[in-house]
Amino acid sequence: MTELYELYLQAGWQTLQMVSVAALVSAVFGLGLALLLVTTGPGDLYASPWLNRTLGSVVNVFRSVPFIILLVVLLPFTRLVVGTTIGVWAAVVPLSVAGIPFFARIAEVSLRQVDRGLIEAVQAMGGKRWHVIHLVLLPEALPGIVSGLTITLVAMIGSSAMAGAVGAGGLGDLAIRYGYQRFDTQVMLAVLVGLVVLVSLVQTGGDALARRLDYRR
Amino acid sequence: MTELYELYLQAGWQTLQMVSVAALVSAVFGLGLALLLVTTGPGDLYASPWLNRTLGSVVNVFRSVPFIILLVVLLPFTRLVVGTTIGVWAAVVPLSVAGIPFFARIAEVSLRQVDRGLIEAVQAMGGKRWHVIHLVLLPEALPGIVSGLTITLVAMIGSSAMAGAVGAGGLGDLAIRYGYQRFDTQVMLAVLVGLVVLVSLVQTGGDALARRLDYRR
Amino acid sequence: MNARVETFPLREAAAAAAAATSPLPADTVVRFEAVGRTFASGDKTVTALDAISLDVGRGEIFGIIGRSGAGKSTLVRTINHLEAPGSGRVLVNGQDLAQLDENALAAARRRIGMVFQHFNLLSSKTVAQNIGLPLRIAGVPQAQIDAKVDSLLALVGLEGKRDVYPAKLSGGQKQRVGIARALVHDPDLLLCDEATSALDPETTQSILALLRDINRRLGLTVVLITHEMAVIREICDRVAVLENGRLAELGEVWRVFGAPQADATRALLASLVHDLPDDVQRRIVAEPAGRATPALLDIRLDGVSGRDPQLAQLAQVLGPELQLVHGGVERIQGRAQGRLVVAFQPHDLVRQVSQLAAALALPAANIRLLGYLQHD
Amino acid sequence: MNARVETFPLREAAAAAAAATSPLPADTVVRFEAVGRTFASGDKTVTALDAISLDVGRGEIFGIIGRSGAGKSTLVRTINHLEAPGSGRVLVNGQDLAQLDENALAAARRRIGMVFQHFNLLSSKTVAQNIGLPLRIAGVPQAQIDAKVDSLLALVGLEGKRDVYPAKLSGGQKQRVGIARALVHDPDLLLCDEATSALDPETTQSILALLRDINRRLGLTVVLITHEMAVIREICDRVAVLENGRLAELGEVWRVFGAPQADATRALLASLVHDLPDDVQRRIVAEPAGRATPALLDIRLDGVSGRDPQLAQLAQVLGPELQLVHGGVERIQGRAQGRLVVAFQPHDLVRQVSQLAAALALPAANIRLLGYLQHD
Amino acid sequence: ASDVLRVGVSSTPQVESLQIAVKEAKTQGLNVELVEFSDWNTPNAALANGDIDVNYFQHIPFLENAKKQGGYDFVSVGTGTIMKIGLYSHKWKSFADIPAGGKVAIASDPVNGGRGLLLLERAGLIKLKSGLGYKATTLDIVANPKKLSIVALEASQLARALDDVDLAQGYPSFLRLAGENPDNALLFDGVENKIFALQWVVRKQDAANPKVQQFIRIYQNSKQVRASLDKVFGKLYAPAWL
Ligand SMILES: Nc1ncnc2c1ncn2[C@@H]1O[C@H](COP(=O)(O)OP(=O)(O)OP(=O)(O)O)[C@@H](O)[C@H]1O
Ligand SMILES: Nc1ncnc2c1ncn2[C@@H]1O[C@H](COP(=O)(O)OP(=O)(O)OP(=O)(O)O)[C@@H](O)[C@H]1O
Ligand SMILES: [Mg+2]
Ligand SMILES: [Mg+2]
Repeated sequence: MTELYELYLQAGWQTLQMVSVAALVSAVFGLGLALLLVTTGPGDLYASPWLNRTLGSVVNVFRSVPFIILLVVLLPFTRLVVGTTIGVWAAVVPLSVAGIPFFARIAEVSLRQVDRGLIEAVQAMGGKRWHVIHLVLLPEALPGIVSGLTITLVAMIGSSAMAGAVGAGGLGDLAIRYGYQRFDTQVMLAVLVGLVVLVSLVQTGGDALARRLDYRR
Repeated sequence: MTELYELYLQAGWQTLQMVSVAALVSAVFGLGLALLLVTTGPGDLYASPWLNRTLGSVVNVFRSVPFIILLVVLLPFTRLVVGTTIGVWAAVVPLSVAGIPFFARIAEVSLRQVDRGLIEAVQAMGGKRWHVIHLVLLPEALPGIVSGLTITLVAMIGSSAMAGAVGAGGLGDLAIRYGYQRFDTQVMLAVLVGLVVLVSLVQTGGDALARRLDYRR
Repeated sequence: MNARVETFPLREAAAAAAAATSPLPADTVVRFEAVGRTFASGDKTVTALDAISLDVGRGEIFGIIGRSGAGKSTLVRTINHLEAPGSGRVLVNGQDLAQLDENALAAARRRIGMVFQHFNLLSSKTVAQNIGLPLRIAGVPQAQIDAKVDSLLALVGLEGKRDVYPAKLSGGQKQRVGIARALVHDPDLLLCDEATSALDPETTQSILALLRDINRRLGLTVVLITHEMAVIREICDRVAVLENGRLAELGEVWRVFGAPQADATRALLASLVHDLPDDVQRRIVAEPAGRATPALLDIRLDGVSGRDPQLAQLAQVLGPELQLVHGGVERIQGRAQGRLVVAFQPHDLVRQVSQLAAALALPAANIRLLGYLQHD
Repeated sequence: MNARVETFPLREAAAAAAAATSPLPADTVVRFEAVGRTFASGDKTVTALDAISLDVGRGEIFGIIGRSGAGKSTLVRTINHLEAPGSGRVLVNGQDLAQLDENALAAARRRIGMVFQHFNLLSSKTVAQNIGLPLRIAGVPQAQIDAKVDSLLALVGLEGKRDVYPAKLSGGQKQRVGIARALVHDPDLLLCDEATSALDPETTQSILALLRDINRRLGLTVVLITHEMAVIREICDRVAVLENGRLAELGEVWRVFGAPQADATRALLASLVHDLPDDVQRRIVAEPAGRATPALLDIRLDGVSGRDPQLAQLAQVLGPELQLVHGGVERIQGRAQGRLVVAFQPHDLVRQVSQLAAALALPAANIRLLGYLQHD
Repeated sequence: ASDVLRVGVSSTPQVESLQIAVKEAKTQGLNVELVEFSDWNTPNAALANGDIDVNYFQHIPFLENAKKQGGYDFVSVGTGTIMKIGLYSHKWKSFADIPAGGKVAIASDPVNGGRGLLLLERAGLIKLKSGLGYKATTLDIVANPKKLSIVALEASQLARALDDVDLAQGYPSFLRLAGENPDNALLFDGVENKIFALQWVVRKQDAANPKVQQFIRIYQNSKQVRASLDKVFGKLYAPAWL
């Protein structure tokens, strides 16, 4: 039992590692990608139909590939980036690569909802496009972006279960291996409880942060 | 080759079936759930902290369980609903059960961004809560909801790859079987192209619809 | 013109005089009973309303004025319970909306129209759909809605914008949609929060004419916030002045405007029209610069006498060089009120002023010597 | 008061007279050259601007009026290129902003302040952050920003709201934040789209005083849209009247207001203040009802003579029963203008009127017999 | 639907041979439908629910475990193939070369993982608690002198991870497909241990179903099936029914 307990703790730690690093990477690059998608559209700040279409297609391609296949297809890239194809760090790469376009699409929705009048206001005072982005688009969409990141994090905790395929472990993998494949309902339930607690923490924290950042109400 | 081609067509059809039905179910129930989440919060239309917390927890639980485990845990329920545990229809149930809370969280973000002033306007003219929902919340959040549904659809196409676990087939499963397990890169690529086309169609269509429904610009 | 209504006892000394002269209670539509409301704002609290008590009578057009941030919008929003009063209560037709369940509250609100300060038009509905919304909510058949909407579109001059979405409207056009929407279901009570602020004078006039017409024909009660004193003068029966969340003054418009008691009122009424223009102000000196320097008198007509100012007597008393430098007369509720700044060659100033007061039936305090008028 | 500027050749016949009298070209800040703009609206197209040509001179306060939907906002938005003209071009300090790259455009815009009709405050920034935004964009150090913001907060009376978010402000408070934000970087050119529409008269006055002060001290050029004719009268040098996207009239304020040529102008100026009130209107009859029925004269003072109206002569000509029923005199750019409605006992009406015209140095057309005044 | 025999299989390289058997059955008037599962729990659940008539993907240890945990009333009515598994390395020529702290990959599913652990014990790298057999997990390692770290990977992933580990349990079929030479194992678990042969499993009441029997016979006796198996698995499998 204590050994299982250790396994449990270890799995929890692995999940935290994988998901937090991948989430950070996805947040940064996904947001950047979302900004590019939003600002390169026709009539937008950096209007560039060519770039817009290319980025859109790239995002679509990465979102089309089932995660387990992405994991395999990315192996050479993973080795290039983190030097190995197994373990937690090997899982971070595909999780991030899947997370970036996912979060980009979610953040895109919130960014598109920013009032045009506010963009005009900053342009009228001599703001360049960069100002529009960091003074208007990002702060005004922030509550939505935080909620979107919450959704991404939770989805990523789910995907990380598949990271077992590259031996990264984690709670989800533990649930599958011990609980699911060995029919050990008790272990599975224990692990699921851990996952539920983790997801609830993320969701509650994300909700609270989004509410705090919403100055409109 | 022609056999493979038939397999391909069949898989495409299976994916379409699974995803379209599951998406429809998720759209309807997920939107309902999102409305409940948004309107039962403290100080909201149907303020009910108890219901709000319960719903939030249920959503968190369903979002915590890795899809493959959900699929198996749901088998008795699946059987109850569609009468079988194998095939496309058996996949629709877990896809929907996973899709509902996912879409609910996404739709929630857009619904929360609706201007309070508009809700007040409809309340001031004697609108009941139902009016607020179908005259303000839904139509004003519609562009965001449509974009959210697009994200859900694409994610669902991804999850449907795991529907192979219940023998439902589909493009994603085909890619996994041939590409991942049989190391047949050519078939995998062919299937991935199909997935990319499908995802791009969904994304382009969703984007266009969302833009059409956005009367603010 | 319409039934006047008892003024609820006021705590403000400044308003006591006006209150005392108010007629007896009639049919009260809105009654504020010691209504208070505070907002948390960061670590401070803002007192938006502080024990406001007053009544609005049926068929009355009731104006609310006050400095920016005085609490006007908050007060009006408590009427249809968009804002719950923190203390005290608001009765509409004797009902406390805070006590009602959803159905009863909705039913009560359907008798109240509201024009919002920020329009609050639904961006996903066309102009016609926005205007028709109150009827749609009330379950009126579409054909009837269309007819009613078309007639209102014509009234507010937006026939050409029927199927346009609000994002494509100019500011004034949006405001007119808001006005049409508030009137479409023939409410008994209309709340206007700066309903004409984005409108040009001509359109403002036509909207005011429309309101007055409905008021006269159907007995519509109107509570309106405005910053345009002319609007108050034009159509209001009574006016309340808010200052820092308190009721500073309340009374019939001609009284309040003719003899404002509270500082806040005076500050608001020292408005553009009656202010001494720069070019005159520059030329005023305290002592006559020479023999021929004209004196400058400021004559405040309060309308109490009920008579129009006698120019002939003015000329007779002040002599043949009498010039009207600035100011004029307006009629509020049939009484001539205003301010005249006149220049003349004084000979016996004190006697002239007292003669003038007698001739115009004005208290001596209403006539003030501003100084002497230098040449430029 | 400030340099006057050549009026660009006008196509509108109505404006020809005014244009002809405009002084010679001086330093032009904004030049519109046949600017046109149409919007697609559903299946129709709306012509918001139609070949507008005019110049705004340096240091000028330039007013724009017109009915709701006339194209005022669209015109002003072409100045800082928020709206690209569909045809023609707009030059600001000789530059066509449409030709500039991002850096040059941003640099040009940093010399222009703008108050938006709908405020456009960033909801995620506090009042102080909103006001300081133009400085932050210009890369001014934070300490300097804070000092400047605090001084502007004091000027617009919002010291207490420094760290509050816009959602917690009243309408007028939001507007004042917008005004402060437009002024914070000491622009050369200020564009105001109904910048005082949500403000009470007192606050409006203080804002106008502030604008005039900056205008005088620093030579700020102001282009302002307003529906308050009093604001135009109070601070504008010239005024343009738009009608259906066209320039209906243009000229110095006292000329346009004193003798409006275009129908649109007349309609706008037939504003609240000068309209004959209902109670008088009801009593007017075409024929004298008996011996003692007073006649009602409408005297329009156009300011052309440059003299203040001689009340004494008025009284002398019109006799001892002369009463001022309505109207008054306002000074626009130092000239007394306005309308007086007087009642008197006529004896030889035609001769009296022509004597009056001579005495007041007015064209006979400016004096109109409204009818006779019955008793109620 | 009752005239169709539904056979649940897992999607492995075995499927090709089964498809050939299905074709052959058709010529004999037996309608068979293959249902491919990409998971190892659902075929049993589907069998218990009656959605399939027979499944063919599990060996006896797996079946026993499933019966116990899932409460299934299943019996095996026939034996299929048995696979060799081996221990492979890209880096080392013998077990002795493997350095202390080296990485060893085994299958992540419990039964095959257990089989891998047994093989590691046979190679002398670790020592397991006695008497557990294939049920051993990494928790049951009692001695690990080289302090090897043992990673569990998905079956097909084992073939892809060879470059990143010092030693990996390997399925010859996957290795062949991945372009490796499956004969290069340092050590094989032979085909003699017949409990690891795949079983044809039915619900107990269907034990005598003639259609099932007929299909098993076709599979076991078909030359084309054998040819296909030979092609995919070479010498690394054995038909355990012989
Ligand atoms: N984005 C747009 N799409 C379509 N039509 C528009 C758009 N913006 C303005 N218009 C139309 O152009 C005309 C001029 O609008 P503009 O906002 O310039 O009017 P305005 O003179 O500022 O009116 P107001 O005094 O009401 O603010 C109006 O008829 C308006 O409906
Ligand atoms: N939601 C809120 N949170 C905090 N403070 C508020 C809120 N709403 C209003 N206030 C404050 O309450 C006071 C009264 O606001 P209110 O909107 O009633 O003013 P108002 O008289 O309508 O002003 P205006 O003429 O500028 O519209 C203001 O000081 C305002 O800042
Ligand atoms: Mg207000
Ligand atoms: Mg405008």
